[in-house]
Amino acid sequence: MEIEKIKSIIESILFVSGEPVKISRIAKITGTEISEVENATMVLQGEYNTNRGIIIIKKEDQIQMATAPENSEIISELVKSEIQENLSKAALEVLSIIAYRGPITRINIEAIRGVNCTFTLRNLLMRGLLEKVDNPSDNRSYLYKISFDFLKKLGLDSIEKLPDFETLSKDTRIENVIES
Amino acid sequence: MEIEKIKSIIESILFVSGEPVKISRIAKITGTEISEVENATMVLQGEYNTNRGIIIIKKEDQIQMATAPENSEIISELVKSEIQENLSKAALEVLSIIAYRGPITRINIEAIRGVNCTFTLRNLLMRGLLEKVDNPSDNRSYLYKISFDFLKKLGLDSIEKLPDFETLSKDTRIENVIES
Amino acid sequence: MYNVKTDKFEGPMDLLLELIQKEKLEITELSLSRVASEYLDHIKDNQSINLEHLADFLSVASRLILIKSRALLPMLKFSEEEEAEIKDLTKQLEEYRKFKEASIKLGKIAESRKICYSREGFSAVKSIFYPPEDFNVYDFKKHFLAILNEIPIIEKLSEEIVSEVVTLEEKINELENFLRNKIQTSFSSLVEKSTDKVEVIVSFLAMLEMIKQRLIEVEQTDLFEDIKLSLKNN
Repeated sequence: MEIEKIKSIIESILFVSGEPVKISRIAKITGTEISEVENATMVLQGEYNTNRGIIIIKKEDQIQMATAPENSEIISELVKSEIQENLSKAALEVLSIIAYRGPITRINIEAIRGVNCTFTLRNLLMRGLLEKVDNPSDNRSYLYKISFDFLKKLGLDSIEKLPDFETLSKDTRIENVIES
Repeated sequence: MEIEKIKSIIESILFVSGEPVKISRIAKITGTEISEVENATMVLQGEYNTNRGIIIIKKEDQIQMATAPENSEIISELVKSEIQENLSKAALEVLSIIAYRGPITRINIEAIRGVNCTFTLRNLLMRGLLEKVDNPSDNRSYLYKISFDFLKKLGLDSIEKLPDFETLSKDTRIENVIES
Repeated sequence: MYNVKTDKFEGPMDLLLELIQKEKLEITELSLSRVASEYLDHIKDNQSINLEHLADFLSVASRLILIKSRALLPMLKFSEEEEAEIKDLTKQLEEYRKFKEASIKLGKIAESRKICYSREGFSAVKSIFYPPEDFNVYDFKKHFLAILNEIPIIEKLSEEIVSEVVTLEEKINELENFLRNKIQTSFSSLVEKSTDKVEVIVSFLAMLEMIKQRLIEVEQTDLFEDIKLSLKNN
């Protein structure tokens, strides 16, 4: 395989995984020699070493992509704004669905709202308002529920204490749109 | 701020957030002008457009980093993505009308297709291939536009890369009205 | 006759386009008049048109009838509104053709599976408990109620359409019975009881169908005069 192609694949793999990846694993995935991957990594590291916002870290036989340390302050600003911004309308809707219908899968939240909510769920998890638990009936998906901390903050000792929980959580309009 | 520095910050922000980020938000975090960020983004997009493993997708006032479409096969095996349902004929028709003519109302989509599109729209929204925004000229209706996930699904870094974008995005009927 | 199953069509435009392209015709008023009867045959024969789409198919049918009758009777004068409807149909079909073709191209691109993958957002960032200020349990209730009210009532919608739309078959039977009773009747008394446009259209289609099957005879003494129907003597 050409070195340019190997470099490109290394970039893609490091980008999506975000974690340290073994060079031997990349060699296996691309069907090339470890030495070729080593070589491409070295070239790539050199390219990423010139005032870039992303760096490639190598530790023993593993490599990883990370943000450049000189931008760490900006990144904490980004994270802060992500968490401190007012909750969007979408976020409030998703929260209330999870409150009355949780634990619930993402697919079912989306069926109820009629809109995809990947980004919203991620934001709410980051703010610690939700918890994600394994779905016992499908190991590829998760169930979402209101976090213990958030319940405590709201002064609820259980979610059933929400106003009109009994009737609202059993509303038939929802049964019509979700997969049971 | 120097353009090299802005470029570096954009890279860091896009890498960390993973999701589409508003250019205005980057400008705010970095304390620079929107036009400066726009400019740096353009340069960066050009740099990432040369057989790299990462690309920068731009749609309206947002940008997102993603893996290059050429590496799709290898990366699809690494990320455990949900089973990709194929797009039905109806879905493709609605998507193409929105891609070329969006932002567009449901009524205007139906005026082209001659058939009710409520459920197709809902399905596409749930799958995250469309976005729904308030219609500034009519608060009872929405405008639909394609999403970053749609561009990613087709491996495009901007909507203008769609086949025949120049000709199809123009509504000749509207132009005729203006001319006459 | 060329047989197409209507259920494979996405809508009236799709069916119309296929009929025209099968005949290798350009999209013009003349072409539309040439495929009008075939279009009517399809929606008549096909019981599998999605009920929620039937009204859409019939609305195009009514415009095709206008076009067809003008092709047959060139001296017919149309109102401005009717002229516009005819023109709109050719334009709409032309517009639909462009997007139909584009959608096929998009489908091919999607099939080639050159997908870009993004990272999970903020995957490396630990969550921090940051609850919203001035938020209480009643906000949950308020937003949940708003969502419940936005859920579309899918089943109810299709049930309503089922009860509203009368099939062509039913209408033909009704017309036949009506004629037997009255021997001679006119189109206006037939549609007198109709409550909406769709029903009038169906009646008209049914009438055309019966003429074709030589079940009835029609007579129109003058333009815009009522159409007189009578059972044919066998």
